[in-house]
Amino acid sequence: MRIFFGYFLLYFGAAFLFLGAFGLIRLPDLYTRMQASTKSTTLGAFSSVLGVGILMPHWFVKCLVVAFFILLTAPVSSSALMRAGYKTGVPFDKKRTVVNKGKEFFSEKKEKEEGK
Amino acid sequence: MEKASKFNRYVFTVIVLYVSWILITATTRTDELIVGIIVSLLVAIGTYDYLSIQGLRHLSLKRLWFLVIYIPYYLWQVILANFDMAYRVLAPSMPIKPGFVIVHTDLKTDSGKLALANSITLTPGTLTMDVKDDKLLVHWIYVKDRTIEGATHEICGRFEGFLKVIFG
Amino acid sequence: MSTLNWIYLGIVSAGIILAVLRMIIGPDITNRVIGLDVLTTITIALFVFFALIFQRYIYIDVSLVYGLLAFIGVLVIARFIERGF
Amino acid sequence: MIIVSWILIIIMIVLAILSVQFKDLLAAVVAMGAVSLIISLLFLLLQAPDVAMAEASIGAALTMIIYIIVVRKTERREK
Amino acid sequence: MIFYVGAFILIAVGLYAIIIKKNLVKIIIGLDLISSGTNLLIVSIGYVKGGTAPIFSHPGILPQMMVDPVPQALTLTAIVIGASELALAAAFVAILYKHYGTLDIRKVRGLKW
Amino acid sequence: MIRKITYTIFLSIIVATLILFFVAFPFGKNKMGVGKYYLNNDIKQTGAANVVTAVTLDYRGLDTLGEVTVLFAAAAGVSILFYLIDQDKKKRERQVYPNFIVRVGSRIIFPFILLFGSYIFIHGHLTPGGGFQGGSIIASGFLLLYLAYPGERVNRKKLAVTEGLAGLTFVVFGAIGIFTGAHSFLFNFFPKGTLNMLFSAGILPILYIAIGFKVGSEFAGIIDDMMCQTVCGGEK
Amino acid sequence: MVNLTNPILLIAVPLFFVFLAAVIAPFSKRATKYLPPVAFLINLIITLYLIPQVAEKGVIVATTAGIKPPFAINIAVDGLGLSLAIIASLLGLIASLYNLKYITEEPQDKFNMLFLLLGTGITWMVITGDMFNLFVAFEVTSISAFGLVGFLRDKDSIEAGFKYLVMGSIGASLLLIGVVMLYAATGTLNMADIAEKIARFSFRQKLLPYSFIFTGLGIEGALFPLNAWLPDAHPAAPSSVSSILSGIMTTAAIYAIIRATVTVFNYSAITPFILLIALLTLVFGETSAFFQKDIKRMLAYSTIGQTGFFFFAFSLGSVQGMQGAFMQILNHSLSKAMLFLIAGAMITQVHSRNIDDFSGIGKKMKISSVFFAIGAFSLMGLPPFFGFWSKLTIIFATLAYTNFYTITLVVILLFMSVIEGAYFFRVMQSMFFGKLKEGTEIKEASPGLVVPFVILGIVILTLAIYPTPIIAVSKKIAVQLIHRAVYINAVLGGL
Repeated sequence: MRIFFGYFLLYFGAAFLFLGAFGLIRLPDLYTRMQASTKSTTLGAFSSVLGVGILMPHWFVKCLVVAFFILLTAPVSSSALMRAGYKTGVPFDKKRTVVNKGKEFFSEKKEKEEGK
Repeated sequence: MEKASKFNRYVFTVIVLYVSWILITATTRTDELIVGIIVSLLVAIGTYDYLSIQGLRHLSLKRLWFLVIYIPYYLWQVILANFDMAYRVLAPSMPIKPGFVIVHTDLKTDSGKLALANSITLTPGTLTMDVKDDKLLVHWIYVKDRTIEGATHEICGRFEGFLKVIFG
Repeated sequence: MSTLNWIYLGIVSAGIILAVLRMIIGPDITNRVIGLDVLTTITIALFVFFALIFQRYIYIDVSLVYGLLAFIGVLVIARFIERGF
Repeated sequence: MIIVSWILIIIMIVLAILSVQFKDLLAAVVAMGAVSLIISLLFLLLQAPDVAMAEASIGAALTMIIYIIVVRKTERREK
Repeated sequence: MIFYVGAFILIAVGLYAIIIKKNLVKIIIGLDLISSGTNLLIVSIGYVKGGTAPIFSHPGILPQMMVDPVPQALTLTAIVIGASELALAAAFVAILYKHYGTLDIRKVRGLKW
Repeated sequence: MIRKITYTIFLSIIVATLILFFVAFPFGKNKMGVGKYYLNNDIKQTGAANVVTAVTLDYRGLDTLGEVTVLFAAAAGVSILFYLIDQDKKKRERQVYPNFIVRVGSRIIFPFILLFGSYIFIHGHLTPGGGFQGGSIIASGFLLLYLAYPGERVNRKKLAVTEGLAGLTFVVFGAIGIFTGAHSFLFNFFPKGTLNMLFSAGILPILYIAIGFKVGSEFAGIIDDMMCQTVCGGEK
Repeated sequence: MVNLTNPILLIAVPLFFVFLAAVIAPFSKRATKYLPPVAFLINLIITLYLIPQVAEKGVIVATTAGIKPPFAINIAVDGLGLSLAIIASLLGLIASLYNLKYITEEPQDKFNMLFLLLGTGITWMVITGDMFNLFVAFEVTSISAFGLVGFLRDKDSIEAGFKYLVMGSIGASLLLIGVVMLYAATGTLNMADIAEKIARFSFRQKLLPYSFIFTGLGIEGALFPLNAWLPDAHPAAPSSVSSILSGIMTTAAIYAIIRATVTVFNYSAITPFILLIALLTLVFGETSAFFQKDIKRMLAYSTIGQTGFFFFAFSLGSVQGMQGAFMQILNHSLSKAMLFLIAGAMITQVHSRNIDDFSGIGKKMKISSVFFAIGAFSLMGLPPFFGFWSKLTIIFATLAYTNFYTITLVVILLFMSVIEGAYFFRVMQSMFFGKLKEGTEIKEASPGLVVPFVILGIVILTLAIYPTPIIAVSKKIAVQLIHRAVYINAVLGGL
């Protein structure tokens, strides 16, 4: 039972890791690719690591720490990268995109409150 | 939200670091525990200013309890998000309707907003790009509502209740 | 048991190849960086999986290092692109 | 294991050649980051966790920032 | 076997970058590739088929099952040395650019090799 | 053209070497000489569970001293080269600040990176890792702070003093070996302890902690030298 | 009982001072400049203490980690190594005294640390008994040299530094690969142990690792096809650094080649090849030096020529040849270091490196010019000086090298000596008999610069007056070097 569940999680993770990479190829523009990659690979790595933790019960705590770190760090880099892409004007798929409030958001006021 | 006193934050940092030391070493041998205390005390000297603003207030029972409930809910949302994503990627017609929308949040603390942003990033169809004061710029892969209020309800509604309690 | 491991490795390798493909064809730098991002995440999972295959508990530490540090590399490039530093 | 190392090494070589051939230096740097990542995996396959960890901790962030700073201080395109 | 091939190809690609490419950054990338290839070569020399990492982490791991620890220790040293060389080279390139305003070695007077 | 010929010559040399290499040193075969001695005597002589650590710090400790010295020299060289190059404070205001998520996220992750780095170099004799790895992890932590808060600098005086003191610790602990008993540099004069406990392997953990501090502060110094010049100017 | 004469202190003491400098630099940058002289002085005293021991035992061995040699790194000091260590410490002491006044650019604290590290690395290279440790010491030396070459941060030095760095890094990688091949072949890294185990190898099996090690070290030692960096790098550094680089650093690389060839590989079959390389180096260096206008560049090319000279003598393979090589090393190190120091002192007055601008300064800078002449005469090998004896020994050794081409070799050597004399005489002629340019204010350099090279000059004069003991000692050293069994037994004897 434990082994079954562990392998289930492993394969679940592998499927999503693959899916993230596949979405990376298939989706039309940077932002949607980013959606796919961030979500799917994070969950994929998370559940693979947990699967290993369940297969080897002694390792569970450490695997949990790895998984926690993945959850903690993935959004930080992706948001920074996405904002960078947006600001430098990486084109988005004009046909499909329905609403773009980014200009409004960034031009609201000059960035000066930053710093601390 | 005013800052807690230095000592308060220091103690909080030491506790957090010590717990994570125990998790990282994944053992309860005495020597590890002793060294863990020393290391956490030393590391906390340099970092208590960064980790937290509210200090020990994070550790009230109610908050911890909500955190415990929140984590499974959050994980469930992550899994849902991925099935959603899988559908959008694999479906031949590729049902996406992306857009950048602004949402509004009532959370006041920095860590609260960070948690909200992280949650949004990893949940169905949305990815936070930037946070400014009480507004978040979100990339939404299937825009359902273009107005601020509607989008806020659709995206943040699931988490804000929890996060308000957890991070004040 | 080992067949299962092989299939896992096969799926993940396919993921790696796709990510590298994106790094090759990516029309601009941000797309390539996403490829790197995906590659690091896959690598973290793969490190843990190697620990399972070799049955050595201590190998997990390596993946902990990547788990904590990999995002810094992406962050550096992102900050560079938006003329951050 | 041999097949996995074949795949990884071929990918590594492709990335190394890419990093030399890219006209955009930033892309070359990204490819170098990926090369270091895969070398680290190979070290683990060769049963050298210490070395893998050293490569991971240095290659993940430190060499990347060194390259990026060079590109920052100079120019991004190779003419 | 394939590890040797990989390491040698890395070294060859690095040499290619140093000799043929005319961009200073490409040259330091080549230096880095050479040192990475060397590291890979060293570690693969120490590999023993079916061996495991030389760490007595739990009972049941015997010295006979382990790979050679010496090349790994050497590689640790070599990696850090490579990183420090890289940092120094990067500093040199940045200042060369300050003086000349170009990364093309054909335009730098003393570097036409 | 000459370059291409040169490269072809080099390439043929490399290929020839590769073929000779295969014949001489088959992959995966046991080629151990002194390695076997280390594996068999490590527990008795040093008490470190990680044989690589034992080799790096004990049997070949002088190499490690040299390596740390190389890093020190590189840090000094970088700081010579970047000494006082257009530290123009005005340009700092033009730059884009990092977004909220990066700032707050890195504030929260930074303590964990420091803690994890310390974990790596304290457990250098038990698990993979050690001074270099831990030190570079800590330096990456400082790098993260630089990315999230451009304009802030670490205290260079403190870094330099840490660096020097860590180096002194290494040399002094090594020199104690000369003056006590064995007349031998880096002699492991502490009790060895039991295998796989934290307090074991004699002076090795102390040396690794010193190396960790040293490597961390040196890399942080290199990054500081490079980053600050970039933050303050350098753009054409 | 405190054992003050453990040779490992030669490494530990300077490193202690380097790290001490790092600690005190944030508080007082000026204080760091007094640390290198102290450290080099202590090193010199230690080496002098070691002389009687080496004379008595032949090779002294120091272990690390309390474990017997083949299993831990060991330090093995024999006659050649010790004498090079003495030269390194002496030159380091004198150049760092010279630095006290000479270096005015910031950041001085880093400069002093790197300078001390350079001296340490050279000492380390010549006394280590372990192949990989040799690589590490090589890296310590070359990385501090890269930093020092770029110290002035102007166009020339940055270019030269970068070129040096690229070539030096490739050389280091090649050396590393060679060392690792040795490890793969023999399973050990200790020089003596390798030497013992490699005896059963055939010529062809030795060729692969040897060629890698030779090429790697040859780049640092500026052997013929690989020396494009040297004429740029040595002049670009501050003069005191150039004196160390030219005086002892290339020599240390050559020492490593000698050690590898004679002690480790026992590779006499390769000597015709290295004879050729040495000859080409000699011809290339001396002829290029003849056409230089820049005084430091001329001295740098002359270094290449001298390197070829003593490498040639060494590759003859006979006792007399090695004796000549050792004497030439001694002569070259002292004289060339002094010439660079004097050139630096003159440049501070003339503000130019062009030889034409030096005309007539012999009348104003009397001490400097006279000592320049002494150094040049010694380097050329004019009779009263030590260089005469060394060149004589080399020529006798060449005559003894029974080969069809012997006479050709001798002719080439003599001709190159003549060329060397020609360019030095040209400089001295313009210095003493040229016309002083009008409107230039030239006076003797400050005593802080003069005293160090005067000390060195006195050493050279002493050698000129009493050459016999040194010749005897060098004979002993050469004999010891040839009989490698002594070295091997001394290192592995405790087993």
